[in-house]
Amino acid sequence: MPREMMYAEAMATALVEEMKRDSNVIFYGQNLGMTDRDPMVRQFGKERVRITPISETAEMGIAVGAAMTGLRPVVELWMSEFMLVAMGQVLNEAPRIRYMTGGQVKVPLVFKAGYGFAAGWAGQHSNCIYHTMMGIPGLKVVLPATPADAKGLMAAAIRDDNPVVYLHHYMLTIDKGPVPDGEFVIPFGVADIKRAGSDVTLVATGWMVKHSLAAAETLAKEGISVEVIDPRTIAPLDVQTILTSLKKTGRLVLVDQATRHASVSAIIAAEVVEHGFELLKAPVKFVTALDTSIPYSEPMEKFVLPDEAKIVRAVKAVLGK
Amino acid sequence: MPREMMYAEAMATALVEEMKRDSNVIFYGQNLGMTDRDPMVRQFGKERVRITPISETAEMGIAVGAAMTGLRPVVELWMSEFMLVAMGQVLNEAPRIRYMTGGQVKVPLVFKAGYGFAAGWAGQHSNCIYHTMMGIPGLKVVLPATPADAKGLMAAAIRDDNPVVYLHHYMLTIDKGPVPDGEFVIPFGVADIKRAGSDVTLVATGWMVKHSLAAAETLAKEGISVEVIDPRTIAPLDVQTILTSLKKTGRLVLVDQATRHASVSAIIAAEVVEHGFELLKAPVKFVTALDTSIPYSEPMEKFVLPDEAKIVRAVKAVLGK
Amino acid sequence: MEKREALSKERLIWMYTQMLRIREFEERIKRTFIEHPGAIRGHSHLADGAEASIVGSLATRNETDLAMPTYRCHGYPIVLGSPAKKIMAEIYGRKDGLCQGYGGSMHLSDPAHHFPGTSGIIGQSIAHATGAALTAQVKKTGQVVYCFFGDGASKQGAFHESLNMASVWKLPIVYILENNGYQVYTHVSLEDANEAAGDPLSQKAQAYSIPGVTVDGTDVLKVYEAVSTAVERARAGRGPSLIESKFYRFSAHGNAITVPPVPTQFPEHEAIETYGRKAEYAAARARDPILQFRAKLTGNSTLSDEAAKKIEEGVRAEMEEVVQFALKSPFPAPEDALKYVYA
Amino acid sequence: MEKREALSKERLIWMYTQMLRIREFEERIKRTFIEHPGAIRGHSHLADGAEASIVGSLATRNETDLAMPTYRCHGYPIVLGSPAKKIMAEIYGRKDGLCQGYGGSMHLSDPAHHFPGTSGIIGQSIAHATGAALTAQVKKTGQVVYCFFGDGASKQGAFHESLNMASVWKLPIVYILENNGYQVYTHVSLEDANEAAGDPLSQKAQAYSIPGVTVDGTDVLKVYEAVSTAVERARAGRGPSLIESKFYRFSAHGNAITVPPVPTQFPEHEAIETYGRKAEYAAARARDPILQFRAKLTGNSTLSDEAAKKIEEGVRAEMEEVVQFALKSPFPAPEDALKYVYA
Ligand SMILES: Cc1ncc(C[n+]2csc(CCOP(=O)(O)OP(=O)(O)O)c2C)c(N)n1
Ligand SMILES: Cc1ncc(C[n+]2csc(CCOP(=O)(O)OP(=O)(O)O)c2C)c(N)n1
Ligand SMILES: [Mg+2]
Ligand SMILES: [Mg+2]
Repeated sequence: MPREMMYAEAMATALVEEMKRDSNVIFYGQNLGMTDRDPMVRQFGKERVRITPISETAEMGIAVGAAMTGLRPVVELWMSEFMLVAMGQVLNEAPRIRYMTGGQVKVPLVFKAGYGFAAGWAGQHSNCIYHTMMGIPGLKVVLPATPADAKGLMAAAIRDDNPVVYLHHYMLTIDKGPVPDGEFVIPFGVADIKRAGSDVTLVATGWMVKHSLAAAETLAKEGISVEVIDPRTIAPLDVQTILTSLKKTGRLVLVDQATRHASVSAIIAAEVVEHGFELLKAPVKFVTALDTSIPYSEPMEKFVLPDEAKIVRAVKAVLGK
Repeated sequence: MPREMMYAEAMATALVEEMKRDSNVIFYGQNLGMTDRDPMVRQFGKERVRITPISETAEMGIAVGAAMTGLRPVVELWMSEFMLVAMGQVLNEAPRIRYMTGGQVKVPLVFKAGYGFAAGWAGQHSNCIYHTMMGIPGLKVVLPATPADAKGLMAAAIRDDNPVVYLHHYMLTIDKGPVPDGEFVIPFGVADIKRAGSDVTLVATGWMVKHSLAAAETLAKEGISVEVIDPRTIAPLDVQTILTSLKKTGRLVLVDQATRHASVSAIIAAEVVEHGFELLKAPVKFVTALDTSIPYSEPMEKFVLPDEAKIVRAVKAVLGK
Repeated sequence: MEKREALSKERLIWMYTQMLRIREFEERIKRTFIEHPGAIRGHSHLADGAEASIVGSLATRNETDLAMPTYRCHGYPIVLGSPAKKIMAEIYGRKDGLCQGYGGSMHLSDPAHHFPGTSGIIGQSIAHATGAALTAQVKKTGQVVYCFFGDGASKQGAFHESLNMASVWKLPIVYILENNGYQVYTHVSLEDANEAAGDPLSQKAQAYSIPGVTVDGTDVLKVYEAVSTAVERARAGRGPSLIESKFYRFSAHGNAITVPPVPTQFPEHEAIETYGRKAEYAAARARDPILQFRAKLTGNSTLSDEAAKKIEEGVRAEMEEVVQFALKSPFPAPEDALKYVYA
Repeated sequence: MEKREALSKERLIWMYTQMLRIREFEERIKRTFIEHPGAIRGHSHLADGAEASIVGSLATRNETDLAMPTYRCHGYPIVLGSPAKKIMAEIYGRKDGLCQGYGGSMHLSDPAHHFPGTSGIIGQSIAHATGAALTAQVKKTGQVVYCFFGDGASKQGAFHESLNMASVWKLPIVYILENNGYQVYTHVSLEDANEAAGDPLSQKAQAYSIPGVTVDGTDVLKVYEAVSTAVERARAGRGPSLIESKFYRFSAHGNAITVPPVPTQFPEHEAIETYGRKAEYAAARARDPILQFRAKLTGNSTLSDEAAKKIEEGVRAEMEEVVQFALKSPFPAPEDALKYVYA
């Protein structure tokens, strides 16, 4: 029985359910569980819910060591850029250990962080850094776009025996949607067709799914049918669902909040040009952030980021209109 | 008048010449300039040549602050993975400051590091992490493949008024080649055609250029003419030279030591599928590392990395042979 | 070290005035969230409560010395001489802002007034400030760098690495740890090993074999004394010092974080909202650095009540102008976003 | 705390034997570079000189306590009970290696013998070890974690962040800073603020309000005493300690870094090669921890010369077998590289 829930609430629900289910799951990070009145502390106690200093290297490194020895840590990192001060733990420790030990040691953990906060947070707090985490064997990366995905992917992330980076989008925090009650786990590597269509295949993640669905709605009024695909996890990446859609449409628009050379879109384009080349009837079109840092002032910020209008234009362009 | 020089020597020569030319250039890092007998210390003194602790965040952060206030630091970081423990300085400090200050402050510095040491250094010391530095507006990234490029690109990196990551390939360290004497600066964003050809366009960087040229030589004996293009800088990336070559060949092979989703190759493929789609006569072929961490044992290490034989197979495949 | 000469009456009044200007500027920021919703975007962090620490520190500067604070950076340029109206315009995202609207509240910068810039990422600016001190040493400029950061930041690796290097290299820098009791919602006792053990945070200096002192950051003259000693040491080439300046943050960490178009403004202080510590907060307010200094100056008749009133009225009038200037300043053109990516 | 009971004769001889086994193992590594060029790839780091520090520390363990060292990790599993032949086979990149050839010299791991693994990146394993201590605390296993790292690593941010958190959380861990005088070519005095000021590195403990002691790391019994005290404190739930164990690295940092097929082996020690400090090196060798302990044991007739000789011969014979085993072990199949990427 699904019920309406906010995106943030859906993530939290999955975390609580998984912590109830498995006492090895612990949750910590900065600025959480300050007092005994905190709901998570009340429910799970101060051993399993901990507040940390501003020490990302230790926060994530401790999670790696705890995971190596039998816990399943979920680390709240707040903004994904904060991980950059300790990126070695994300890219060169957590995902390497199982392999380097010849499979003896597993590292089940979740690094949870928000991203893409396009609301005047300026140059250092609004970025999309997921490209840094792609092509890192051993690491999985999740980008939920709806409350239901937020819950189902969080449950899957916590149950996964590998290090998982769970990146939720700040602009979606209070968006509401139907979320299945109780046990609900979304397998990784399975793209979701957020809207079926026949003229153009459009692939987007996170907040860009919302913009793309709005654009698809607008275009539908003009008789253009867009299929909107959300990979949901970018590592592993479900290329097959995109290729299947291209068999129908032959036209591809890739939407990404990141700059072009830091985008998932570029990776998807690369897969398509090798494995779906014959399916393409036209050049692939990209709608990405412009090549600047994110400016503070609103008119400039809006100018550099993808939006519904830019997506509509790209879809028409790929149709030669 | 060019003279034969090792790759490592060529880099060092450029550094020395630039330090002679501009007293604002300083050079520091771990395990260099230990004593007064050190040649760099003898030549430039202990103020401008400094040894540091194992403190990458401070090493790179100090460079940012020094660059903001009038110096032009060159930081020796040894292996590029060591930058990961302080990646925020590379991706979210150095390249953002000029923009965030509205152009008031510039950050001229060079982060120098080696990479790709495929010689039994195992999971944490043999990687290619350049994908993390692409699509970061404000940052430039250099990957020299020959002694001449090593010199000319180092000179350009030091003279550039922006943060530059200079990534030299460990496997090329003692390779020799002709290097122009004296003032020699290679502009960024200009790809180099390392070998002209007419049947297939092949793009590679760093050590892969060497393997690709060997493959091209072998293929030439079979009457297959391969054009080998080395972008030399991946930010900025010279797409035009690749497109021009594709006008001739219509076939593209992309060779990269990184895993597929962490490769420059994927970015190039994305550019081509948008801007060179009509030029392609066949699907693009990739030769990249397999999706594993780098194993220690030699037979496994060789298995996962690109080599001449794999490149030869890919070129034939793209020709339908 | 020989006793430094006493501060002149003019200087004392200047210091008091700067403290008032900071306070009034920040009050106008808070009012802006109510009077002009949406005028300020993102996240703003205020300096109310820090006035004595900021002014007492910067009053020791030589003309060319540099200040390198964090994202909580409104107070410093006000004292350094940046036009307050350009600071406000920046926070409003306008073309006349210090950074033409590219940076906003967290990323003020005014090199012309010896303020190179900030970082919004904890601890990173400590390394940048240390680098500025390296420039001063290499170029022998005689400058000292004032590096300001919070209690929370002292737990970031960048703090540790930077102070060790500054000590080994004897760099001309003073590290001013602004212990305002909290990092966002977290009381320092929950995250700092020294505090948890009842030791001062200045004890961290032992790890770098440099002087470490704790000073009452609500007493502008005590701050002035402690920082002067550290600055003299730095300028003499004897290396860095760590000063823990203890005061209290009067406003919440920053404006509430909301997703547009949900409006935002400053919530209650975390001491009350999160911990219910009304008494702690009241006690801190009772030790308001501005009231303390005003009492001292009027008490020893450096300042008459009328003179004080005049100053206060002058500051209020200035900041009213500042707000009006910022409100009238135009926004940057959208396509200006393409500028300044590369030098 | 009540005096702990004296070590039994058997235990003392066991300790001496383990020290010899480490030394002989590392000697065989060095010989391998000469006798079997190419058999060992990449970078190997030896423990000769560290024997007293390693054995004195690990001799204090309870059965299930964990050891978390760095890339310089051959010595610990030898003492923990991992089959030496599997360690050697791993370093030779063979299928019978501890990690089936995936890890090599820098990445040994043997969870069955209480050695979860290492990191080759400086400082990172300090955080991992702290996480292992968190597991012990949360799961109430009663384990203590032994975290070993170098003098150089103590300047990495991970050290600072980890020790602060371990202190605040009172984690059951002992931080053993192996001060062997150098980090690669760099003498401690060139990079450490405490050393540069003539202070002990154990002073860094002040920053975390935990006990910090410096011990003679060439005296196995002194190390045993100091570590025992720290372990008791950790096990009692009173939190971490920092122990600076001072000894000397007898071999160069690692084998020379070369590009294949250029052969590599161990160069001269940096003290001589880089600094020309022949006397420093000779003095350190004169304080060889093994010779010291042998003299003590034979001196107080815990060990007769014949018994000592027997042990030495036994160890030599063992390590000869170890090398032969490793040389005969097959290489992994190339396609095995595709295994163990994901759990
Ligand atoms: C690396 C990093 N982690 C987390 C944050 C989020 N954050 C912003 S301000 C802040 C609190 C800093 O507290 P403190 O250092 O005491 O300075 P104060 O705000 O109290 O002046 C935090 C955790 C950040 N900006 N950077
Ligand atoms: C972050 C990082 N920076 C640099 C290196 C290169 N490196 C490997 S070992 C080493 C020296 C470490 O010295 P120390 O901590 O004293 O340990 P020791 O080798 O003396 O046992 C360095 C700098 C690294 N592995 N990781
Ligand atoms: Mg604070
Ligand atoms: Mg050492």
